Amino acid sequence: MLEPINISLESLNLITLFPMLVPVIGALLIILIDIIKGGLDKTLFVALSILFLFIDFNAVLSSASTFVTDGTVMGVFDMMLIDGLAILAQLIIVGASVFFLPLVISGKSFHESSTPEYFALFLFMIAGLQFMVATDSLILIFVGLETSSLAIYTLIAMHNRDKSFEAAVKYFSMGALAAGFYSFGSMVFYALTGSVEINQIASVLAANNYADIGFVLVGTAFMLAAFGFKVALVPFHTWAPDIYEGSSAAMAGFLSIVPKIALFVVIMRLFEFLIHSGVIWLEIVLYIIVVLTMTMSNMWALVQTDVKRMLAYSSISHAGFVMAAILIGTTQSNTALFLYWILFSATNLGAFGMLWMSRQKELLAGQSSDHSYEKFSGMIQTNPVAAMIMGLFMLSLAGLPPFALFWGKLYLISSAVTAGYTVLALVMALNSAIAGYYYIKLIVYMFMKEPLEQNDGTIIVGNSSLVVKSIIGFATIGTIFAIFAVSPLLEFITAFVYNSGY
Amino acid sequence: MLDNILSILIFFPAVAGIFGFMIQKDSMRAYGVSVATIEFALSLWLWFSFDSDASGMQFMEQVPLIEAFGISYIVGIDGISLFIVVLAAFFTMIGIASLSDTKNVKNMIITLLMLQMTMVGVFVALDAILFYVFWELSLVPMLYIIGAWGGPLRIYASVKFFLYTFAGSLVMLVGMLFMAYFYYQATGVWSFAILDWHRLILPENFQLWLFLAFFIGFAVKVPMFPFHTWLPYAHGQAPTIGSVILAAILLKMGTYAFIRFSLPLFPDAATFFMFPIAILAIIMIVYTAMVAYAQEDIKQVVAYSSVSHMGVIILGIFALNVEGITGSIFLMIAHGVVSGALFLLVGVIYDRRHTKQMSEFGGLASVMPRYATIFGLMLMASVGMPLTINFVGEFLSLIGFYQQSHTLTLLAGMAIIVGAIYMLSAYKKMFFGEVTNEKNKNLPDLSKRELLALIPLSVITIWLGIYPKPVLDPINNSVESVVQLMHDKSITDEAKSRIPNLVKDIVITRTSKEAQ
Amino acid sequence: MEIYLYIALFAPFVGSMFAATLGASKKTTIAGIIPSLLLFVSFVASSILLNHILSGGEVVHVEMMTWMQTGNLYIPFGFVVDQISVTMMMVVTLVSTIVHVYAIGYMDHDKAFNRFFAWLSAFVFSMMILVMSDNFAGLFIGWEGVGLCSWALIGFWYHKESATWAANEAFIMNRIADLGMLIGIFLVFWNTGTLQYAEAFAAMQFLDQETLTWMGIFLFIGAMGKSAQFPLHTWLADAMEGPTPVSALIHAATMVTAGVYLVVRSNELYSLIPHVGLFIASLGAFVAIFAASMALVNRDIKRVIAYSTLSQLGYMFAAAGLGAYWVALFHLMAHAFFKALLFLGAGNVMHAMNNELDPFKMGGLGKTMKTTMIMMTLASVALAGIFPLAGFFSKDLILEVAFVDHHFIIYTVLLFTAGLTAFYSFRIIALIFHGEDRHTSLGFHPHEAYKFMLVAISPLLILAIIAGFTMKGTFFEMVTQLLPATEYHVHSALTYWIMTIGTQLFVILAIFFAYKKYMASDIKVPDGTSKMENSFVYKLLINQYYIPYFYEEYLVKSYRELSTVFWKQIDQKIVDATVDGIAGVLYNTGENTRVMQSGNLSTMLRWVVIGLVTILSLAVAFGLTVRYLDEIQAILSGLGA
Amino acid sequence: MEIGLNHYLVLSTILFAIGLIGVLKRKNLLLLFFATEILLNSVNVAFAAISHYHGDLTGQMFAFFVIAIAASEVAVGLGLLIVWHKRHSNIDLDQMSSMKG
Repeated sequence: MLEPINISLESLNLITLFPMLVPVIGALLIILIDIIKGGLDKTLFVALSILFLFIDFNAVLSSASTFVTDGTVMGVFDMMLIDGLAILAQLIIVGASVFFLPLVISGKSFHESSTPEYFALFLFMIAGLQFMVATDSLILIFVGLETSSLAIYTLIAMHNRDKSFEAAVKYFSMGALAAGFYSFGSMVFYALTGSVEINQIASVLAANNYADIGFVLVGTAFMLAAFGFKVALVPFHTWAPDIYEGSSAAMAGFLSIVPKIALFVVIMRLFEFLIHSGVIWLEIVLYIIVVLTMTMSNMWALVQTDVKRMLAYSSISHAGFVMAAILIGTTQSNTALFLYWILFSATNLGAFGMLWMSRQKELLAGQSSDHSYEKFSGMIQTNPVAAMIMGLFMLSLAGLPPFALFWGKLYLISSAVTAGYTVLALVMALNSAIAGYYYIKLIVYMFMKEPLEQNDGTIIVGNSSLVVKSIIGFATIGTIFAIFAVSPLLEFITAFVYNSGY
Repeated sequence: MLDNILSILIFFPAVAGIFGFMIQKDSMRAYGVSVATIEFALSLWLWFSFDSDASGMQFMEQVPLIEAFGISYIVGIDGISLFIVVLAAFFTMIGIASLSDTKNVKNMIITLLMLQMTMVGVFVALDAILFYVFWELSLVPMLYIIGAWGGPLRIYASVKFFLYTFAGSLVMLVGMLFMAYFYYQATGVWSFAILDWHRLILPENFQLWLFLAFFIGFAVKVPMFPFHTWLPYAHGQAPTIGSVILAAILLKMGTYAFIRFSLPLFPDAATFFMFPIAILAIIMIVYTAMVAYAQEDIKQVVAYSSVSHMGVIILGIFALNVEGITGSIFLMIAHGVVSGALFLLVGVIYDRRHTKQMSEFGGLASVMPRYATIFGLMLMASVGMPLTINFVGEFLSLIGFYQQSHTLTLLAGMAIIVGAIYMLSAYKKMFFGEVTNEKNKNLPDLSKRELLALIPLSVITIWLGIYPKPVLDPINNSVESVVQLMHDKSITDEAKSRIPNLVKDIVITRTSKEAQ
Repeated sequence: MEIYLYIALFAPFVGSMFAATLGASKKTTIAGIIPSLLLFVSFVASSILLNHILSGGEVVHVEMMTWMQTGNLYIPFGFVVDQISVTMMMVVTLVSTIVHVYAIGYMDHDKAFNRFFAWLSAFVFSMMILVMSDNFAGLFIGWEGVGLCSWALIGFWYHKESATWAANEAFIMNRIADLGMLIGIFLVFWNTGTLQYAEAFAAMQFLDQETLTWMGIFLFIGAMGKSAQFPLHTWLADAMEGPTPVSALIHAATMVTAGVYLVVRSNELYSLIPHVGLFIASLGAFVAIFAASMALVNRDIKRVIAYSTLSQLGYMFAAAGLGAYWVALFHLMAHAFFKALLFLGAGNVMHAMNNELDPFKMGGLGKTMKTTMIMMTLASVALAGIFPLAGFFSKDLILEVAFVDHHFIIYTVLLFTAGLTAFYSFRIIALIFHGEDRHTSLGFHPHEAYKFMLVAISPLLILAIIAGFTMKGTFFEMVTQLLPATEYHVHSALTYWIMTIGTQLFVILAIFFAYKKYMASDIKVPDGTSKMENSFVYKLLINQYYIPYFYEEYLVKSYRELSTVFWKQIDQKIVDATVDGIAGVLYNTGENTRVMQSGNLSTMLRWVVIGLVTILSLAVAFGLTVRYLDEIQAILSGLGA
Repeated sequence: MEIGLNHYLVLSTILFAIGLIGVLKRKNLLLLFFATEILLNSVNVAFAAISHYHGDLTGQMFAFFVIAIAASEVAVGLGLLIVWHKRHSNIDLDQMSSMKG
């Protein structure tokens, strides 16, 4: 007969849960409000969600300060793991969401924004992602992953267009498959080590120094497939373009940033100990996948006719870049990963924001998709400022100095060089050159072609509102003056990454 | 004011350009001219307050940007870069002044001012990353100028120009990162400051690889054979002002970078690759000259002639001695002036007839005597007639390289023959013979505005041809220090023997070596 | 004395500038007079300098300012007036003054009158720089300068295709030679460390033969271009497209002799390398007879005279090559006088015949143009080297030199050439002035040239007559202070007389033959029927040994075609195509592989699974290899063993 | 014979394979969902067996989570399916390919 287990509350260290609980509470509150009094305006919910996200952000910051003082914190039966990565990732997740969410307050009103559930789901998703990064238990990762994914499926579908539903269905079915892979993979690890906590798995594997490497690899393979799907690595990327095209520009931009960073952290946790403990196979496979992802997605982006789809492929290639950082696996590269992603979010926020601003309810005549290149042609004549801002984001994405993304690229390639991955560095460099083409293509359309006759310039900013404009303005400033932010960011990130042992 | 004049030189045009958005359309040209003039005056002041006897960097400024990664904002100027900066300011000025009436001139002028910022920036930057920033940034305005105001193939030309250079310089970037990493290994701190790098002595095999990495970036920009094919398109499609700036300043970035980076950083590699590069240069000289001879479009002739002349510059740089390098730098300026003027002249006739086909013309000498005279002058300068600016540069470059190789110099010297061939035949086609084409019967001769741009250029062409001293001396001093640095740094005997030692006193050499 | 030097040097420049400022405006005689006056000033200054030198004054040497200075290279604008350069200055200023005055009349009806004088004076200026410079670089400035001016003046009537073509040909051919010259200069610099004549020649004493030989050869290549020596000779004949004063000044008296001047100037170098000297001499002799032979049949007065110039240059090089530098210089001077005279006379004739050049269309002009006839005849006599005119003292001296140095082949060649010279000179004299009138039937109404033109050229006449016996002594005295003072005396008086008289007789014979053949009232105008015209030799000569044809067909054409190939085939089809090809490959890969994004959900799922399976199989394979590593190695080693 | 861990693992693997093949082959959205369910549940079998084998409850915990998640997935999935069917009155995979390239 079992004797009652008694555990002191403070040993549970529930404070570690606080950041995740905030959005959950927020979500519930929103639903509650809607139940009590329906038909309230979206602005209310936006404001509420933003407020909660702010609290969340501050919570994360406080945990950051605790991290600075007394290092990594475990909690809740050692389920929670609040280390530097977790904090950085949460900061990015919440911070980025704060900027992406308000985009729904746009000139035209669309279906999703009129429903409170949208915001509730949004917050749930945030919570899920935060859980994902703040633990090293495969179970909790799984839960977080699925919570966020399920929320995302719905959010996409709520855009309420044929394409959105198609996108949601596709994403959903493939997500289910990925979930299967994930669980199978963790099953294998569990079978091998009898634990689902990454650090224990690592220690056990190290203890019997990878006796049955074959099974480890099988498990890794499944994990790789699952994560590869989530961060859209070739050949698991096929969902990405369709999902981006199907969902609203704001949501697409969000998808290109926030969920991925969470995944990257998880991948770091799981794979880097494998790489460092000499699983060459993983290194090779990752190398191949990274190169494939960068190069192929670039080539596909070359041939796109729709800007949003092009940006989808470009995001895939950027994800490939960042995976390279994980492959390299030095402190510098991990730092580079976060730096790169922060700068990338600033730029992508702007780029997708611009697309969102140019969103119109029904397609232009003779246009097959929402954001075809032609739609932007001659923009310099119709709305010069918008054209210049868009061009700025394109140049930044192309990695042209001194705009934001260049510094990320610089540091990332440098980390490759430092770690002796010369060829990889060259591949990255040349890929940026290839990528140059399709970003320049948009600039060519905007600056060097004549506008469509039905385009009087109002279309480009048709969906604009003060909020959208100010967010884009923020992104613009961030993109131009990134150089001044890089130095502090670098120190901050390096400290956190280094102190959490990556 | 003087202590940060370089930053002012860099950012004044940019700020002015941003203000330019507020300027009312009709007064834009005046605004542009005045801004460019102020900038030029500033650059002249720089020259005036420049100490010609000092060989080192002057007007240095240093602001750390990313301490952790050793990136800082360092600018400074020496005899090598001084005159190219002045030239850049000068050409932007006369470029805007002589701007023929184009559609949305406002954007054009703003773009030009932005371009000027990047140009000045490249030549005064003393931090590799800062250099790279301006280097890349300079592509964008040119992309826009070619792509928006160019000819029928403009988009192809501009994109090709952009991507080609972009790809090349990304390889260069990797090289820079390696360089910084080696410096980090050697000293334990990150630094991208060129002057720090100068103190770093690398083993030869590293030098070779890094040299190649940098070489690709520079060679595309110069452009060296076989990376030159973007140039004819760019020139062929660009509007006059675009070609002028491109030929006069942008091409010089590559050759300047060779002197600033490749030579002092990798003296042994430079020696190792001297002959292959010299052969490339000779191919550039002779081959492109022949291609130029085959052209039917006068602008293409001038474009290819630029490549040919850049070949001589490259040759002079890789003479690795004071005469050659000084000559090549002088030739950069000379070629800037002359080819810029030639493109302006081509623009003149293009504005009148909207064609550049030489077969369309003939007998212009009798219709437009002034035009013919100035064109003839520039043509003679371009074929290296003594007492014109070009001759000094070519003579010095060739005489410099002669110390390294007699036969190659003989081959390279064919420049003066083949150059004469294509230039004279082009001149003959355009200006001599009877006026056959009715449209040419009564073309107006040079207008005031055009003369405004061309007269100063002609004056410079002659003046610096007769009395190059004021320009040669500062260049010479800085070059001597560079050559000495190379000699002291070099580790292979080959390099030691090829690169002259200017400090005859062996003791001093040794101490200076210890100093590094 | 410096002041005179500067006057002599810059007066022509001022004149040129003056005329140039009027260049755009319409013809004004003033634009011709002022430069002529300034040239006369320059002439006077030169004479003062000459006087100074003759009266044993020391060499005038000034350094105006630095031109280039970098590294070890230091080049000033330095000018020196010594025995050699002062001679050249005299020749240049005198002839050019005369030609200027003459041209005022000759170019009277040309609307580009002002431009003409601008260029002509500019030429004189460059020529003065050439001869007065105290270093090789300065020489090169003048060298290129005269080239430029000759380009502009040959192509003066730029609406004529042939003129511009000839101009470019001249320029480019000279450029080819200039490259050699440039290389020579580089050699001098890197071996002696300076370009100043004095130091350079001083340093040369200590250099090894090979280097010196190369120096000599390359510098001489430069000389070959300007002096139109074989194989770079074709441009000179074509250069006759220019106005006749130009031909007289540039392509007879001054510029073409620059090559000789260079060799004479570098005598210290060449006397160190006699074998090169011998080569030069032989080439000179060859050119002498080669050019003379072409002059025999040509039907263009100016071209005949041009060829004779060529052959005389051959004489000069022969002399210089054999080390008789002062003789060469002397012949240069004498030749300048009578050849300029000859040309100007021809100019009169052309003027009279409205630019008709074919002597077979003339005949009997002597009646209308007596003065011109006398002048040209005397000039020809001088050219033929009849005692006591200038030619005798200069040209026969060269024969003696060859004879005394026991270069008998050269001697015979030159001797024979002397005969030819006499023949072709009097052939045209006879055809132009004597025999029956063939021009009135063609509607020409010749008239004598302006008086002042005739007056202007009379000094040349006088000099052509007296230059020989009056000047030889003093000239020898003067120049041999710089040049090796080798006296050339045939050892036995007997041989000397036999030689001299023999030569004279031979020449006179040739003259009579020419007169007899071409004064006959019934000479038939060549119309391609006569047996002589169809003879191989005649064809060979009239086509200038097919050399121009060869150049055009095999060099110019092939260059043009090669250029087109380079452009269309290599540059566009290979170099550029590769670049675009790479881009195209990338793009097409994208285009072809995008089909994997079929948009069909099953396909997408399939891709995911395929990815998984690939990785899995890799994993399994890897795992197996790791597990059975030893066995595998054993097997491999077994294979290896 | 005695049924050991390996049998369970083999079984789960087979089930997983079946699920996988189903995912590949099914053109009907509903059946596709079924296949994914099989996929997930096959893992549950294995988890249960392994947790017994290791003698700790984590595995079963995991299994429960998987079940829960599977359930919620079905909920969302069916929701999407219904909407899709409303709009297109079919649930054929090959019909949904408006976005490609």
